[in-house]
Amino acid sequence: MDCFPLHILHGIGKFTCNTTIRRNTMTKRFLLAFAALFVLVLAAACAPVAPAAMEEATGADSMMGGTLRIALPADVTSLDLHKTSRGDDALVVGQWFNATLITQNSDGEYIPYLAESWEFSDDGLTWTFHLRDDVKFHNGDPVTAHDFVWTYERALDPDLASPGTGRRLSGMTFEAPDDYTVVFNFPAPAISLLQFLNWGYMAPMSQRAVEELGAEYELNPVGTGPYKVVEVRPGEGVSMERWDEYNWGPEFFEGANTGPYNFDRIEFSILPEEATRIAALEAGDIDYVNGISNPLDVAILEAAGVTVQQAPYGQVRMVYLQNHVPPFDDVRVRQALNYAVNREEITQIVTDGADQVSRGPISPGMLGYDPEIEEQCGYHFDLDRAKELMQEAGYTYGDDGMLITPDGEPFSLTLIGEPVDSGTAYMEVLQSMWRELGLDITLESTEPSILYPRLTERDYQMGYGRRGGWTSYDYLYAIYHSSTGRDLPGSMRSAVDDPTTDALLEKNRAMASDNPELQGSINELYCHIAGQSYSVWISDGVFRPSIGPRVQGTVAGPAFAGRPVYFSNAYIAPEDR
Amino acid sequence: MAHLLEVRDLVTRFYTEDGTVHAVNGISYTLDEGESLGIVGESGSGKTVGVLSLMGLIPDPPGRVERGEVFFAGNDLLKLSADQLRDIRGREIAMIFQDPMTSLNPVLTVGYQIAEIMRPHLNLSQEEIAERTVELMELVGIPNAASRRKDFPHQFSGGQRQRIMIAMSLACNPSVLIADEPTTALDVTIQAQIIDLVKRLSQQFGMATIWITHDLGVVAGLVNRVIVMYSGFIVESATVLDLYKNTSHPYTLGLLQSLPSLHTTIAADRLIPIEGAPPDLLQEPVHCPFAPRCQFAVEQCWQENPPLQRVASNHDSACWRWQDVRAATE
Amino acid sequence: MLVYTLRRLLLIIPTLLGVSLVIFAILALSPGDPLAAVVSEEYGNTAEDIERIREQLHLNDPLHVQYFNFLWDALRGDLGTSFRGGSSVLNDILARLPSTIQLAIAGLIATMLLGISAGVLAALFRGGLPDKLTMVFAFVGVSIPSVYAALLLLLIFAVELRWFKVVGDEGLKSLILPALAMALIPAGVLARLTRASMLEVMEEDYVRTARSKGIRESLVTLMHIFRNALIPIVTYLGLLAGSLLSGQVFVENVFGRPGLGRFLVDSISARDYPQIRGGILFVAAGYVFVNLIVDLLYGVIDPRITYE
Amino acid sequence: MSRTRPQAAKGGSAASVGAEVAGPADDWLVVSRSPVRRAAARFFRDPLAVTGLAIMALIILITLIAPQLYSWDEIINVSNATKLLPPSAAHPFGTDNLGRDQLGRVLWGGRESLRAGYLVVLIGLGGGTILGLISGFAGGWVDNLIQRFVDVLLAIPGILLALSVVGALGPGLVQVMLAVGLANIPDYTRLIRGSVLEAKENEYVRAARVLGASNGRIMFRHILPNVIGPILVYATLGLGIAIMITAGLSYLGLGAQPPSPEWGAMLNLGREFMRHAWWMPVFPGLAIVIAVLSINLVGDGLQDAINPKLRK
Repeated sequence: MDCFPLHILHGIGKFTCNTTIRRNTMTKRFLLAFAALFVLVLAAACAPVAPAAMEEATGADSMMGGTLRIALPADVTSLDLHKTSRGDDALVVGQWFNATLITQNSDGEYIPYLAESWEFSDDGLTWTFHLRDDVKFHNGDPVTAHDFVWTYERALDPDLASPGTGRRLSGMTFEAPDDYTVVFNFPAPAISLLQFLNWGYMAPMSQRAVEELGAEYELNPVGTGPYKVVEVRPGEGVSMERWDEYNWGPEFFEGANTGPYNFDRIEFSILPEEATRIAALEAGDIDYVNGISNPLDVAILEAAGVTVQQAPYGQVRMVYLQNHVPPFDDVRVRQALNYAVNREEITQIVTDGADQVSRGPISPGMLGYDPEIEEQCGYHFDLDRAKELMQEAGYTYGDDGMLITPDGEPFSLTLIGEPVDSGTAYMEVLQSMWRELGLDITLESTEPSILYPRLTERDYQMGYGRRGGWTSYDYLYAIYHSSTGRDLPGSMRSAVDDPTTDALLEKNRAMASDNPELQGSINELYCHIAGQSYSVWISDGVFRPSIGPRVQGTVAGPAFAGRPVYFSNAYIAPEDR
Repeated sequence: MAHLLEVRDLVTRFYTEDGTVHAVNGISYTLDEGESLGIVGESGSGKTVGVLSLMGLIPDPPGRVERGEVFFAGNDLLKLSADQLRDIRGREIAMIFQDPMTSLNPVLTVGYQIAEIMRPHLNLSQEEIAERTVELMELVGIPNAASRRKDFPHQFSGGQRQRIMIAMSLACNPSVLIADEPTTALDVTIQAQIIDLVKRLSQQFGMATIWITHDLGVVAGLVNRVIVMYSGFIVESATVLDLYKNTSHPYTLGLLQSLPSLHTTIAADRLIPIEGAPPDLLQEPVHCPFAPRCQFAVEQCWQENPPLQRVASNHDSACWRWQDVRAATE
Repeated sequence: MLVYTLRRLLLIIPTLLGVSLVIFAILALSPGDPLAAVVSEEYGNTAEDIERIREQLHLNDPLHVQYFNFLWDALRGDLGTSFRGGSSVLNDILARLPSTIQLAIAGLIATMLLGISAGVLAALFRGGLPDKLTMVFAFVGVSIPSVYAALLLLLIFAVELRWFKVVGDEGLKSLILPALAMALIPAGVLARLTRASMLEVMEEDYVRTARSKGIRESLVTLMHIFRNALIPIVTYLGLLAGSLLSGQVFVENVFGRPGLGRFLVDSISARDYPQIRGGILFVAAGYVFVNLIVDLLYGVIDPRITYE
Repeated sequence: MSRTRPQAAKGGSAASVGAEVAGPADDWLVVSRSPVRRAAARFFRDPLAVTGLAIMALIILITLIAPQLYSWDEIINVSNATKLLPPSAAHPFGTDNLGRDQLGRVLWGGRESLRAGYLVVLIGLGGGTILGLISGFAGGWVDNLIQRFVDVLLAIPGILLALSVVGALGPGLVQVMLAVGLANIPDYTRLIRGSVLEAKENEYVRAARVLGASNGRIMFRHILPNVIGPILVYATLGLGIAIMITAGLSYLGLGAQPPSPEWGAMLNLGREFMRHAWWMPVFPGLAIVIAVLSINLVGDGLQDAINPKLRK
């Protein structure tokens, strides 16, 4: 495995790349040499797999064939793009059977996919996309601008009550001036939202298929991606078949295959128990798992020939505070909580140091991360400072070293959270660390159906959460902007109502990704929010896509682009099929 | 001539959590072909255990036949293998049990239960077995036997069930029929019918019978000879007439006195129950087991358990004071 | 018997009515808003969005209106559509039914094979080695949570020995490990139950009668002891069969089987009301139905039981 | 004259040979006391049952003194330095993934697990006894109503009950056990109803009725003492099952809240580490096995003592 931690343009952050070449030592050696040369020459990009070289080595024809078997952790809620927004489904609907207007390459840059080019109006309110004219749905119909407009208007249809897509498009209108031009009109500048067009749920849908199939559409969805759905078995899995007419693949990396993929079929199996997913990878019954949470399992998998990529993934682990109610209406208390967390120790205990420490609102796996500004404005463990802040805020210490509130009561708080992916362990360590500060924490680590109502009803003081998929600085808008409201349901709000914060968030939203002032503006936002200490930021969860030994030629992608692994050139060697 | 069945010094004990139960303590008796023998005693006297022992039907654990010999047709039943003994059970020696309510399997048809006894013992085809089943049921007086063959025990009255038991026991034409209080659980009116049926059929088939009962009155007209058991011992053995006339054991005397008789005119108030509790079988018998309840008991009775001794021809008694007893009855 | 069956079938109606009422009451009394798990929190929702969805999902209707709508739809075979994916709840359930029933039957068979044979052996050799082994098996079986049992079976037989695939359809073969994992606890209970029941029957007079006939001991055991010992065994298996329909979430999770247990837990976790209502109603119907079958079976096993 | 006269035979102790058991007398005290005493005598003669009782007592004792051996701070304090250490003299049961001593946690955990187990049994037994008695005794429409209610309870998956109780009362072991206890009521109701129906037919109940005893008196003085035996046995088994259920509920994030070292929660946590640190699942698992085993031995002993027919 060849990994090149690299620092990328405009502070996107570091990520690891790897290639998964096994068994063919000739190819491996060749690739190592090639990669070394490439690094020397370009010095700024991750070594791409040289698919051309591999094709020479193994022959193009022999790369076609075989079945890629993928394990999913949860049932697919729906394959109708507008009826779900769950992250697990995104892998199924986004990467494999749909194509989006634009996507991101291995450098995190926006590149054409179904749209050949695009431009923003000067006021940032109008986006225009020029489409390819050779794209077809799986049912053979050509894809035109009208399909996009119809699709997005469907998502906005109040009768459909689309949980994810519809809400993201809220307030927008769409036009199709001609067959191959789509225009988005925004109510307010929101250029930072461009990333969401890389999200699988923003793919076009076939009006004819949706209308003809009705309720049956979910079981026979029609997309434009490299694979078409042939069977949906609720609760059990999904089968896909290669779409041979697919030739509009994006250039994810140099030398990326833009034609049909190599695997004949993709079989998704639903395996809710992580231990089973690991056992299946280990036994060779599954070729790909999207993430492994326990770092100790990596050794087991590697011993079985599985390649485990480890990269931060914008899986922000943080504690949400109710900023508008005591004791968190006092910024000193909030800051004290942040100072009292020893982030190096906590990631070491829980993840053997695999999770990246995150000292402020933007974490290492996120678009817009800048290590220098984190060092400058982020929080470093300082228990004395934390105690001082508490005392400045009017708290005192009792004989037992525990805090007493200004009212003379023992200071105790409840921290609630979901017991998934080491969540309980994080909460237990936090409890122990805040005890050092003199704070008595009661934990409630519980089932989502119990947790969510308490979160939405604000029936808690502090909530531990881990969000995947917040891969851009823009997530700050969703949790710290005053319009996100104090009184709306939705689990992880911080109830912030601050004009300065609002202004900074709006300003960032209006800036294009190629605006040279963007990073500076993001940094300003970072320091402001960190100073306000609206939440306790802890770490950025490591995401461990794991690829079984049968699969060769995969390329690591930047996790925040929604594709931790590029499969466009991947194949299964004939002898392994 | 050799006896059909000869029991010698049979000892059976039960090993329970409370201690060893001395159920049968060395009994010996014989049965000749065609003879009918009565074994009389109260509950716990060992009369049933005695016959179950020779059939190999004592549940082990907790019970065990400790000692003794049981000769049947020249073989010692106690030394036979399980298979050999099984071949004799049902075919040569058949048994009718006390309670027809519980002795038939509630979930199997009566036809099946009658047929079941023939399958291992008689070399008959399925049809022949079915035919014979109906014949047997008719023989014991079950109306509509052909159709009722498929009925279950609970669909029959108590008396009918006992008839079915009888049909079952006759199925293989055994040479010995053991009837273990076949009428105690039945209504008085039915009792006579059943007794009559068994008597008639056993004579008809030429079977030797052993009647087990606690009721001396029942056996009076049925058997040639009576054995009286108490606390696992045979205390008296005689012909029926002799037993009544020359009672030589105080326990037998007690049994007779507690008996309302149709033939005599003893008034109800003259019935004399046997006083005291039944014996404690957990005690190793060292003295006469009846001594605690015995009006005749003397010092010797507390020192020594009297052996069964000949008191007249064909009359044995196990009492030191049999002469006094005999004198008292006259 | 026909009348009885019909009457029992009619009794399903009040039971299911009761179940539906209790579900509605529970859901209504549970604090919080079912929308919490439905709407995603990543991007802002306006108050109007929320209100619109609430209206859309009929959550603003008075409770009794919701209840009667649900009943009326259910009567017409429509269990509603999922809050989350918009899929038909009935289809969701039917899609998982074959796998659920397969696993339940396989689990029952494994339970019976293990539990009854161990129990019978223990009773026949009471106090002996088989008896002691059965007791140990029963205790250990009862003390191993089924999640562990399932994982251990998977690691030993699928990962180490490679006798089975961890995932992938192998026909009936792929039922073996999940069935064993499911059977471990109930088989322990069943073994003890069988033993006790057999020992009780062994004391019965009719067993002595059977022995007195000179038939083979195996026949005595089978026809006279075992047949009569069946009633409590069948009662237990009936209760078990009912719970197997919905209570196998651990085994389903570990073996990645699409079952109703997981479906229910998932929908409860997500507060997907239509799925919860429909799923529980369906499971309850299945449970009542299994109970009816068990009651009818009693009559087959024990002719003394009559259906007036 | 010093001769050992045999005592009157001890009750029906020779019953297994065919002697008849004396019919119960009218006064229930007389009826129940003597069998209870005899059952107790039988129980204490059973070495397995006594062993079970001794182990149970020992477990309860140890959990009671656990706070003297380990402070609560030791139970919850995490440390990277002691993470995942195998068993050693310093940590006889090893340490867990957050570096906490497992022996201390297992000892403390027993408190919660056992308390939860007793709670489940008490609720199930209490509710079930009352419903079962009424149902079996009253018969008719009351019986029908209760039985339908029991059907409904049985048909609703326990997990939904657990979730709703926790949803209403907040998460915690006690809340969940309350739900599990509720879910257990049908089992006890059925069991008790069956026994009551049987006991109702007994001569002494008829006799009591003829003598004009009130329903309540008959129910609690004549029937209850005669049906309580099998129920107690079932209850001891239920105690073991309840402890097992906590493990299953922890799997779903219900039940004991961290950092509580409840056995089920520990066992569930250990699942993630079973391939890396065997001592994490094994020790709480062993604790459960031993507790369940001892309870079951007591249950078996009770069963044998009450119903000597089934004795080995």
